[in-house]
Amino acid sequence: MTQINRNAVAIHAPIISNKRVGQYNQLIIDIGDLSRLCKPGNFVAIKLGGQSSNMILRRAFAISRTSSSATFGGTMELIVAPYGQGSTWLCAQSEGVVLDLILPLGTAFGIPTEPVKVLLVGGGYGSAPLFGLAEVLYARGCRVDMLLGASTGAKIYAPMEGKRSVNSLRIHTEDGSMGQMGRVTDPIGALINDLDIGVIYSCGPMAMLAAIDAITKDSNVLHQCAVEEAMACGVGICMTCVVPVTDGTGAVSMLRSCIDGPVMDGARVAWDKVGKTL
Amino acid sequence: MTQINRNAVAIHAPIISNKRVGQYNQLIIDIGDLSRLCKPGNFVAIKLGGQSSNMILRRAFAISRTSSSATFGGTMELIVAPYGQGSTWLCAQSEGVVLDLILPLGTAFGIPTEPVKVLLVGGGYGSAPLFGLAEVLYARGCRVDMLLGASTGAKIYAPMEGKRSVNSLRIHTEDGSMGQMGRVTDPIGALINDLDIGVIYSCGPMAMLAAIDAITKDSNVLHQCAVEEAMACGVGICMTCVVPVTDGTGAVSMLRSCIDGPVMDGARVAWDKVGKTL
Amino acid sequence: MTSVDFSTTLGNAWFASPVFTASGCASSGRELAQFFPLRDIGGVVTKSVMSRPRTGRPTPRMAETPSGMLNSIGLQGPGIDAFIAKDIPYLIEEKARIIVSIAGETIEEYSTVARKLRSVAGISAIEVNISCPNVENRGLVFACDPDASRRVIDGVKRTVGGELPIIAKLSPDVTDLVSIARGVVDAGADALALINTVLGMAINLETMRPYLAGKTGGLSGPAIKPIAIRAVYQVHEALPKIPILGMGGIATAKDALEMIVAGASGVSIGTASFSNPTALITIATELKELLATKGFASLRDAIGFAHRSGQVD
Amino acid sequence: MTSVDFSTTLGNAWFASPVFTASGCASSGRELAQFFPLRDIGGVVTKSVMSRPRTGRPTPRMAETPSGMLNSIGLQGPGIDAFIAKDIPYLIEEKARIIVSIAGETIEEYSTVARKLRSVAGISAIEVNISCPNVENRGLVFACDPDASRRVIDGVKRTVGGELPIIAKLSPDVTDLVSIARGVVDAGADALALINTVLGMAINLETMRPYLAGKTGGLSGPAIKPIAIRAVYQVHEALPKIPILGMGGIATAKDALEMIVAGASGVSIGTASFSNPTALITIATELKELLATKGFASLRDAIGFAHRSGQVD
Ligand SMILES: Cc1cc2nc3c(=O)[nH]c(=O)nc-3n(C[C@H](O)[C@H](O)[C@H](O)COP(=O)(O)OP(=O)(O)OC[C@H]3O[C@@H](n4cnc5c(N)ncnc54)[C@H](O)[C@@H]3O)c2cc1C
Ligand SMILES: Cc1cc2nc3c(=O)[nH]c(=O)nc-3n(C[C@H](O)[C@H](O)[C@H](O)COP(=O)(O)OP(=O)(O)OC[C@H]3O[C@@H](n4cnc5c(N)ncnc54)[C@H](O)[C@@H]3O)c2cc1C
Ligand SMILES: Cc1cc2nc3c(=O)[nH]c(=O)nc-3n(C[C@H](O)[C@H](O)[C@H](O)COP(=O)(O)O)c2cc1C
Ligand SMILES: Cc1cc2nc3c(=O)[nH]c(=O)nc-3n(C[C@H](O)[C@H](O)[C@H](O)COP(=O)(O)O)c2cc1C
Ligand code: FES
Ligand code: FES
Repeated sequence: MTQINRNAVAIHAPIISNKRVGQYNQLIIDIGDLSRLCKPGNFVAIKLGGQSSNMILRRAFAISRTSSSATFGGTMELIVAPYGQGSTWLCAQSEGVVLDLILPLGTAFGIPTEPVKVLLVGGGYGSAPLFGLAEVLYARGCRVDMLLGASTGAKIYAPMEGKRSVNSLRIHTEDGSMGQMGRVTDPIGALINDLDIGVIYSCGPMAMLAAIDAITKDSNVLHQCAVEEAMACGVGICMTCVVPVTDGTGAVSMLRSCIDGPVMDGARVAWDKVGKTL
Repeated sequence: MTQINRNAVAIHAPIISNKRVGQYNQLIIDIGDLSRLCKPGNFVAIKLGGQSSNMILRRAFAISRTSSSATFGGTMELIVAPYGQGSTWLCAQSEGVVLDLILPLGTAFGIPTEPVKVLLVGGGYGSAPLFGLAEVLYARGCRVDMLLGASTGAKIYAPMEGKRSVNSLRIHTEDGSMGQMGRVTDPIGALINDLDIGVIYSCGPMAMLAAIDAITKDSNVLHQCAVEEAMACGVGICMTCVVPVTDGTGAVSMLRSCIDGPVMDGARVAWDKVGKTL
Repeated sequence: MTSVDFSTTLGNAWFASPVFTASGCASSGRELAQFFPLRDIGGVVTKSVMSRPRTGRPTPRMAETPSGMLNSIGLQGPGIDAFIAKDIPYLIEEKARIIVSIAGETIEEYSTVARKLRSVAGISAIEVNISCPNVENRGLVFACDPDASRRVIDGVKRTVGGELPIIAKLSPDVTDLVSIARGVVDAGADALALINTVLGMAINLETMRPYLAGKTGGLSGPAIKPIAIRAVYQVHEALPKIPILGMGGIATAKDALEMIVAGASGVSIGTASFSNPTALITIATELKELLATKGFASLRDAIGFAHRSGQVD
Repeated sequence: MTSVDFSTTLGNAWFASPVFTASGCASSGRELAQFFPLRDIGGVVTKSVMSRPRTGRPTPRMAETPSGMLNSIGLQGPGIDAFIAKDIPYLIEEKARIIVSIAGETIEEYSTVARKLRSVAGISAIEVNISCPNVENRGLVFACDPDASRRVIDGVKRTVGGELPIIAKLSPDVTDLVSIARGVVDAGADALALINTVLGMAINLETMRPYLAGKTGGLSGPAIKPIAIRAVYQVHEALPKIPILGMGGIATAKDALEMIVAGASGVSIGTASFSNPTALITIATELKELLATKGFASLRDAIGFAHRSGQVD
């Protein structure tokens, strides 16, 4: 039986910086030595709204990158879309505000032991964890190609410094305001052949992940995806975040995406049963 | 029929300073020209806990004093006891934080047209509005004596500058840690005679007000008291804040302390019926 | 300015706006009139009035709870005669649309109060608050007793006749809300008001006793919004033709729209006015914009839309 | 360290601490064990287990609401056999005290599950979650039907015999909670668990449909605390000798004390663990101190104290 990430702890940690980047906020948080235990794919659960908050649940955010610096023991970066009550509150917090966090949580992207050619596909803020992942893969000698999509250009998150670890970066927007017009999944089939891709890593809306699976299903390409289901606890005790997953025998069971995920083997997710009665 | 204070408006106003004074916080808020419409006895209703607050009701605070300065158009002072969730939040807010206020609310202390000898009696944070009142009475030529009480010395609010408008100040604490040991109401009977008091102004717990009424009932001394009942709205629409009041004929009705008060004629309050079924 | 048709109907009464006060949360209307003209809202639902003056419950009458509050006012009020003499003329003068809420301790009392209203001009509807203890039946709340609810509404309907729409206001504290709703509709209710407060209690740890002098009280505010939405959804599903005045925790235009797409033809704003006296105006303005943003040409199109909108399955 | 006697009893079962998990809010216990030793709390109330494995409801299964949340898990679980084979031994190894929550779709299923538990060592009590739809009676929730509730408890009692205490867990969504409570006690319940979640709904304005795939869901968290306190107070007043495991929105030691003085012999912490996995430990530690501050020598003295403490009137 899967267990909660064994490094998970609850801490209070200060915001070091909070900058607007396109339609997102980039938050840097001082988490000290914990940064070494955070792997690409892991997430953090944050309490929002302060002491008297009417939001009783934490929100999950992908840990976009970690780094250690001389000034701060270690930091993590989050990319937050100000959307509803919680994320808007978070984006409004300034430097110095101390956040209540539980981290690192969830599974991490599997890193191949040998250099392979990989394609990283991100939708919206889903690109956030891909840059940290790219660094790790690039350091392993993998060729890293990246494909980012969003409804519009302002929702593309692709920081300058992130591109260092990426061999190529392609952008697709539905309104054509940046890069190619169209869906991020449109070019994947061709890219797999052209670039001889061995593994696809993906993060974004469930529909995007399912579309990628449809493409990789009958190929030899592995698909590691970070799923996103509404999570009440993030630590495996509430059963709200489940995703239908097939085992070897074809039986489908509901696994918790907070501890058996968010990173899952795309081929094992029963995409046609997501949001359906089994 | 009584109406809500006709000057009442909803505004956003910044905190100019917030200082700890004994067990209280003294807040100065920039309310501009509205300060001229606030009279001793009036209160302000404040939203607490920020945008995502789980506290859905405002809290009432007596306007302790107002003043106008060159730097700020006009300011008001509040004396807040950090007690529960709301007042603790308020006391933790720093300079620059913008508060959501409705003010001025409620009735004001009646000011005699001719100079009379007055005794001001305050319990706990109830002394707050008495200093502003003292200034007005003193300016009218009244002799102003003041009597403050609390359970312990740290809960006595008696600022230095406030004493300028007061001819004498006596302090009583239940634990004897400041001034005389005992209840603030103990010396009133004697003081009325010794100082030839014409009007008592009081603000504090209901039990204190009732005790003062018991002393003044069969005398010629007028008793203007600021009552304090739990208020849900502060503007007269919820009927939670009622106090039993007798009319000329002896009939008792439940009047709203937020619009028919907080300042009421002590002799008309049916003290024995407070908190009882009529 | 959006061009959304914002009007609604409750029974045969037409209102220019679907945003109303909630009974007991606007006093006589005079106090709110200091913050906005009463004719700018859908209508004023007055506090429940009984046959005689009442002093109500002792204090404390309120306690705040997480995202909610408890109240135990005990229907303090001037009685129907003084109400008709003083409050109605004021509201008419202010050009407010009026829904009079009535209450009683016996089935007879409801009819008595209704009878006095029958001939009063300027009233748009009668809301019958049946969440009152029935003194003739061990204090059992009318709205919790299918038979008693029906009989109250039947009595009022017979008294008032067919002209003034009758809105039956139900309590959520029942096992089977739909069957109570069906009962009062069969007895003649033209519309339903959902929901009254939820029975609750808070303990004061200073005194170690219930906070409220009346011990239990009615829970209102955002805390009960999910209960209210569920109630409106369920009842609209069972009785799609009966207009519902939805309420319970509405504090924003989004809350109001949730209630409307769940099945409400109009909304009442109660507790939200306590912290924001102009809440009705803000909600109405933003609701109109929100309807336009969501592509609704009229409020009517949005009523019960959650029951019709494309199911993904 | 305070010297308050913190122990409590539910039926004939003794527990060193009155702070328990709530069914369905601690999974199998393994996840919380990463944050504190399970033997440090009063006991683990396991998620309701049925006779066969269940995959539960589709997602979304949750929606946050003001100071609360809705859930619709649909009793996902491994079934009683796998539960006995894997979960019980783990909890025993961790030296946790165990209260097994059981559920069923028919009266017979409850007895079947209870029969399998009868001979399992290491269990302190059985909590019977009767807030499930009765497939034999139009899906009407057992806990909303006085007769069905009684029959479930009667069946479980006959199966289990007199040794293991039986705790009947009731739903607040009923007109007359006290009569349901009386019924299950007459049928053999040794204790009561109050309250299960309150039926609610939220609408997603992006999709214009109910947020939850299951449409309605159970409301939990601080929003329902006043409803829970009222339920415990009313039932304790009517049945002062029956121990109550109180729950619903408890997030702090003060909340727990409110529940205890209202009449609870122990408290379950559900939703609060979701945002604070060490909530049980914090609440227990602070509750012990709070009891001492308030002058209670033992938890027992505080149970139902709000019913006894000096009335001012
Ligand atoms: C594993 C995981 C990782 C996540 N990582 C990130 C991250 O890196 N950055 C980030 O911003 N968010 C991330 N989220 C989403 C985040 O947890 C919140 O749901 C989001 O911030 C909205 O919270 P809220 O309180 O503002 O909105 P709420 O009022 O709680 O609304 C939440 C609802 O809005 C939907 N929603 C959330 N965000 C959007 C959006 N941008 N556009 C449209 N619909 C949306 C959700 O599906 C949900 O139904 C992640 C979620 C999970 C489960
Ligand atoms: C007309 C009026 C004027 C007021 N003026 C002031 C003022 O000038 N300064 C001020 O600090 N408060 C004042 N209050 C009280 C204030 O409105 C709040 O009740 C108080 O700040 C506590 O709010 P809370 O959210 O912190 O506590 P909550 O958790 O809401 O607790 C409120 C409860 O605690 C009681 N309580 C409140 N304060 C204390 C205290 N200090 N000691 C013991 N019990 C208490 C109340 O009676 C009530 O039962 C006034 C109230 C009214 C109605
Ligand atoms: C202080 C107060 C007084 C109320 N008085 C009445 C009343 O007299 N008659 C009635 O039908 N409902 C009364 N209600 C219930 C409201 O009309 C409304 O149904 C309930 O509060 C839910 O709406 P809200 O959450 O917007 O307040 C009262 C509610 C409050 C808070
Ligand atoms: C996600 C979730 C799952 C639950 N599952 C169960 C369950 O399986 N059996 C049960 O009896 N109660 C279940 N409950 C109800 C809780 O045990 C508890 O009665 C309720 O949530 C109120 O307590 P709280 O406000 O502390 O959460 C569940 C509650 C939640 C939030
Ligand atoms: S979010 Fe609670 S189990 Fe996954
Ligand atoms: S506080 Fe609402 S009427 Fe006075």
